[in-house]
Amino acid sequence: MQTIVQTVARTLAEEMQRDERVVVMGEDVGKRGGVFLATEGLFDKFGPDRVMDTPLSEAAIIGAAVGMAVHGLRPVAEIQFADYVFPGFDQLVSQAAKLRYRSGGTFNAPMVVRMPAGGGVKGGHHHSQNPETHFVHTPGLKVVYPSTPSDTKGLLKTAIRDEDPVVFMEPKRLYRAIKEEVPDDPDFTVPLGKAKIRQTGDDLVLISYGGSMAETAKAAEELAKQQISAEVIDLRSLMPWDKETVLERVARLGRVVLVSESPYTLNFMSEVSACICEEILDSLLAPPLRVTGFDTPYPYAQDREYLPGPNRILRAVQKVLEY
Amino acid sequence: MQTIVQTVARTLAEEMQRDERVVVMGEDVGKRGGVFLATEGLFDKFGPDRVMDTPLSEAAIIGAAVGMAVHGLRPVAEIQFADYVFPGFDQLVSQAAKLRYRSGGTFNAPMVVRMPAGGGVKGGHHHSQNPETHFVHTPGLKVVYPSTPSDTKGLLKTAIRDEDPVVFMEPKRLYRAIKEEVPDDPDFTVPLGKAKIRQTGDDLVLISYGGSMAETAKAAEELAKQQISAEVIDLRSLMPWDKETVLERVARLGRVVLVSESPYTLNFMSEVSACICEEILDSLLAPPLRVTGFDTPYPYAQDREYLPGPNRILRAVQKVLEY
Amino acid sequence: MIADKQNFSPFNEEPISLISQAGEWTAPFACDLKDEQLKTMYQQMLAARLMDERFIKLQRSGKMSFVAPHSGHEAAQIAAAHAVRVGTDWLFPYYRDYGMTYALGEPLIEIFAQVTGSRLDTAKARQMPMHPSSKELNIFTGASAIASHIPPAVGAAISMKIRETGQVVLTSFGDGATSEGDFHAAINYAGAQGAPVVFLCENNRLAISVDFNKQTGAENIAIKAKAYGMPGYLVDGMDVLACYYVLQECVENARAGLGPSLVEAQVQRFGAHSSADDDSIYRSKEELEQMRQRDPLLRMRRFLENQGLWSERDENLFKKEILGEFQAIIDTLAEAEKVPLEWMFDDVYAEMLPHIAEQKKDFLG
Amino acid sequence: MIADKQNFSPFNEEPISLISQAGEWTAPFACDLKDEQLKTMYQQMLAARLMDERFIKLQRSGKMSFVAPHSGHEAAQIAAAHAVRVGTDWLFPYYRDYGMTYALGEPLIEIFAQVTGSRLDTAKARQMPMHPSSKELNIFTGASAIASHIPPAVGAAISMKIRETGQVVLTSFGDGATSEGDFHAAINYAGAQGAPVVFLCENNRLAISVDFNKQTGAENIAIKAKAYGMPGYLVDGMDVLACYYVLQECVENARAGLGPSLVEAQVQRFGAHSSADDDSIYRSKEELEQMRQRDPLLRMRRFLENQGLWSERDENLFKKEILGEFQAIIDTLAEAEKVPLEWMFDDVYAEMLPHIAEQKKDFLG
Ligand SMILES: Cc1ncc(C[n+]2csc(CCOP(=O)(O)OP(=O)(O)O)c2C)c(N)n1
Ligand SMILES: Cc1ncc(C[n+]2csc(CCOP(=O)(O)OP(=O)(O)O)c2C)c(N)n1
Ligand SMILES: [Mg+2]
Ligand SMILES: [Mg+2]
Repeated sequence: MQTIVQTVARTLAEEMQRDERVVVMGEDVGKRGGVFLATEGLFDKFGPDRVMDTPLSEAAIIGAAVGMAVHGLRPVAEIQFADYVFPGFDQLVSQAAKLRYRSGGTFNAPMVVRMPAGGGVKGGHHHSQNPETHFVHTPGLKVVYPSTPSDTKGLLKTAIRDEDPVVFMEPKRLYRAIKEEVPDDPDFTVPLGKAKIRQTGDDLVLISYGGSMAETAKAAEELAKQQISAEVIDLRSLMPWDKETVLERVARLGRVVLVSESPYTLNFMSEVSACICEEILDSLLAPPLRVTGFDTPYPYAQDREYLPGPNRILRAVQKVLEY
Repeated sequence: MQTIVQTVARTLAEEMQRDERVVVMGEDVGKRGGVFLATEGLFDKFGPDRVMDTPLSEAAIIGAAVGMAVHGLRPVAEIQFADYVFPGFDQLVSQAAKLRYRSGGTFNAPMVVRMPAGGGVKGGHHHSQNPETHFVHTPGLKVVYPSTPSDTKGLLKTAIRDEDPVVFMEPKRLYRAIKEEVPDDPDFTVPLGKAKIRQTGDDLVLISYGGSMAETAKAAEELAKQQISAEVIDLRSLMPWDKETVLERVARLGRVVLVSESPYTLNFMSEVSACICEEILDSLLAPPLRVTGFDTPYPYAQDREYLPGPNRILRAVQKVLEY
Repeated sequence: MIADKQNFSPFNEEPISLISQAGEWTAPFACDLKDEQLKTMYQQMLAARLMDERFIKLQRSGKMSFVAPHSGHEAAQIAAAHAVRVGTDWLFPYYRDYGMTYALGEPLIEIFAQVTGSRLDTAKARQMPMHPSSKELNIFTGASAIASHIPPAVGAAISMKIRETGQVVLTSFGDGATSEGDFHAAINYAGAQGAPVVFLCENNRLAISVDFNKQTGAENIAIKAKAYGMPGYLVDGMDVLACYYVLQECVENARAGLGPSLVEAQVQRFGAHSSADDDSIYRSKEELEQMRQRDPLLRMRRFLENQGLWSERDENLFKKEILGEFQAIIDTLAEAEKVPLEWMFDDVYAEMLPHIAEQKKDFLG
Repeated sequence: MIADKQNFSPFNEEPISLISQAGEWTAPFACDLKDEQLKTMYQQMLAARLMDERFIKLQRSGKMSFVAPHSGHEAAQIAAAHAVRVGTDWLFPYYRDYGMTYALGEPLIEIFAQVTGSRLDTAKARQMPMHPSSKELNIFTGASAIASHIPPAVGAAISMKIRETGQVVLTSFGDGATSEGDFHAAINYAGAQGAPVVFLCENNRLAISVDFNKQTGAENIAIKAKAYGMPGYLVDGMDVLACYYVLQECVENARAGLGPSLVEAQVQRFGAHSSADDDSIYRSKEELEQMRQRDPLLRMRRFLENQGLWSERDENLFKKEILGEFQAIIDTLAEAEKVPLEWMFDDVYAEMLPHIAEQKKDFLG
């Protein structure tokens, strides 16, 4: 039984064991083991050359990771909070994402940028954001956002072994909230771009990913009590995302609620919603509804209320069912 | 008769004349008059204290603009190409956008960040991008993207007079492509958040903004030749955007094609499409179709082909009409 | 090294220090501060220390979600507040600077309201604890993103310069902050423009757990001023008077049109990085004990005692008074109403945009 | 100032120069380069100059969309190529560096294919002109965003260090680039890590139209090395041998584990910033004429002539030969097929993702 954050540390250790090109870098990832302990134990095991504390600069972290990757390492860089990716955003967008393309495929950067994301931890607007829209809209990046320990293991391994830059978002409010058995197999991987059907159902589809899976699951439980059977899909991977599964499952039931906690406008679910309407309009029995964060900066005092919680999800479900 | 780029320079001059708090800053905006001449003549007229060449740092430009605005100036900062906003992106997202909110309304930053955007000028991936998604998804920013000289005047004035940070995108491939009479009135303004119906029609609605308005207009002409009557809407303003007009017009005709040249996934039109489906599903006679750039970095050799040109628009129209 | 208090020499190799550990005045010029101001400085240092301790208690009892203690930084912070003109000059502080803003005059009720996320917070409880701010006192509301307040600080200074307002900006940050691109972009711009701004680095040689020598290859922070064409001063950050005299000279130089300066105050972080940190993982008890020998409060207290300006009795009286003030404030805050839910939707823009109004309505019913 | 060619002193106030305008060797040590290498250096400078002129013609005739001429930068660029070990060390150049990559061995056909956006471009015509690149020669493919290649350069150097490969990185950039946060973040990281990297600033004192004194308050670029704990050298960038000896020493120091260095080559930009620029708006003809007196080609040619290594005849023969080569290449390129439309969709990822495949299919029918 292990938590998500423990799984991150153990998976990193396994991958560093397997492949000596894998190195870990970031602010406080060394002796400190990361401010969330996501790199705990690695410094002692692998030493300062493979577990590198960096200066306080996200541009240096992401940019240097690009150079390391190009030179043959497989860096896994930590951004301490997803909110702090922005000082290094140009390195992600202009360097990492476009390197393979602009070099005609002669150079590439196999690297992972890990970052804890999401609200509900009383962190205010710089320890709560979910910037996945910015990554997903940047061709050349892959984007992953698991919600369980097992998926964390499988997807992190896949990300590290991938030949392209992968942004690996971690649901920080679930870091220690869930424990589960995680497969032992050191080669247990989960493919990018495959959603997971967490629960099958007959009345409507609930789709979410990352931290919001917790609230979505709670809503589904609540619905079960009301004899409403929801199918629950965890996207897990946002670029590529599993359009095929989504379209197939939504077409079957005709009703869908989309849950994701970043601001509403151009939330990742805007894309999912648009695709559903464009591709399977005639199967829809009700408009897809998005339940998301608000179009405000992330507040402090209303830390929980900002999140699309079970109540808001249930209201959307009701609307969709009564349409 | 004047072009868009001339209008920018003249509007800036008028506003600087009107309000001595308005200052212009950026790379090469001084003696050089800007690499596109969008600040031509200002240095001679207003001197180095109000038309400031900055060091080569977008973080310095945007960040200093925030401080100037807080201290009482009304800075209009130029980012030489929209593609170069990313080194200064954190200043926009963490400082400018969230200042009013995080200070409980005690501080605010009335500032404009101008930037030429868009492809079709043989600029490769760093002189062609359309990063509006990144801005629109950031609560606290307003985002404007005109396509004509008159709208440029009216919207730029409104932006400068606004109490909040406004990202002002300029369609660089149209800078000199269109000439028109522009109202003389020094107080001619265009409100943010109001779309313009460029052409009314009966068969379907075409919606676009910025540089892509040119291709959209061409497509509409072509359709007219085929006796297909398209209504053409120019959004002009993306945050806030004119949902009301869009929903009303689309509901009336039931068919819509959305044109915008940034990459497909989480293109601004994803939001428009999602909103249309959620709000007026039952009025739709066909799924809304998006015609956009591809999910690749902006190419060089295929500079024109990347753009959603008239042919691609017409194919989408055909699909929508035949649905 | 120090010719004249009006003229410290930049790029000094030994940190400027004016009082000895034993509290003796060692400078080649006379201390011209009034007794009252000297006492006030010490009282503010003491109040700041007690505030820190109170914050930690509040955090442990669940009344604050987070604290980043400033113990060990008091000398630099209180000196900074005395070096500027209150109400005229502008501060752009960082999260560890409640000592500074308190000494500048930020009311305790406002401070405690902010750190407890109260309805009485002037910033509407929009940020996590440790974000000082005051419109009246020209204290800019920072963001948590390290170094991101420095470009705005420089922009404000440029505005002061081109409009000849006679104001000065003082902005502070840690050693870790100097690695960020924003620090560089901003200080470089200030240097090129000769903007009236003083950059104060509170160098505790740690960024959370990361040691100074992993942060930069430079021998110290002050020398970085060379990269920007401005003077850089190395100051003993445990000596409130050294910090004061150097900062005050830099502030007045800036006001006089002589441009920006960089001051490195060598301080110590007595506590963990924050309530979310466990510093025993990366530093030893012995290290910490050694640091505490150099406590800035001890030194200033000895100085005052040597002059007959302070006694055990004064110490106890002042402590009692300030702790009483804290308690009264905490009681007041306990009675404040909850932060209204609807505040979540305000202040995104000057006027609420329609889509936010819709979201608000939809949420609140 | 110069004790020994093995040991230049950093933070020199006058730029290091080894040959006089008249082409005399003025250094206190002997020039130990072989005649052949000296001649090669000059030939490469000349070829680079002619290439520049050819580019401008190609641009004017519509065969190139853009050019950023390097005339005036040849000495620094060619010296850099000679200072590193070809095929071992890595270059992270910037857009104005075709002189450097040519001298390193980038085949002319590849260069011309890149700048004309030809099907024969090894980077598949994905970028606008002025983006040198070669996987074989370890020349990193830069992006147009100024200074954004410097953090990757440092990352590669750290990789070299921790894996003890004995390689060195040389990265170059303009004076404007030093204002970007990325420059700072990267060079600071390199300093803290002692990474084997040489930072070469080709300082032409202009960033498009912006003058050096608006760019920074620092007296020069070399001194910025102090901020990062590494040596900084000021070099006469019109003197190819001065550039060579200093860079070579820095490269070998890096290889020997002595860490990074910053070299400022004071060059001149003879042309406009680019074909999109009109420099008559911001500088005078006289300024330009004065600059051209210090042409780096003239100086090196005189040096060679003084040694009897070069003549008018050699000059003419070489020019003819190289221009012939250019023409042959241009003819070859004229016959190349168009860049395939479908290339637009490749290389976004190692394997094409389904949604891109769909977009491709939809577009190509
Ligand atoms: C851009 C950014 N990156 C990372 C962090 C997380 N973080 C908060 S404080 C801190 C260390 C700051 O160290 P320093 O600047 O030396 O200040 P000190 O805390 O020592 O006073 C870090 C890494 C942040 N707040 N912002
Ligand atoms: C991040 C970024 N901002 C702006 C530009 C536009 N730009 C291209 S070259 C240039 C000037 C560069 O000057 P410098 O670094 O001195 O190099 P030089 O051209 O003088 O060799 C500018 C501003 C850019 N390419 N990237
Ligand atoms: Mg510190
Ligand atoms: Mg230059």
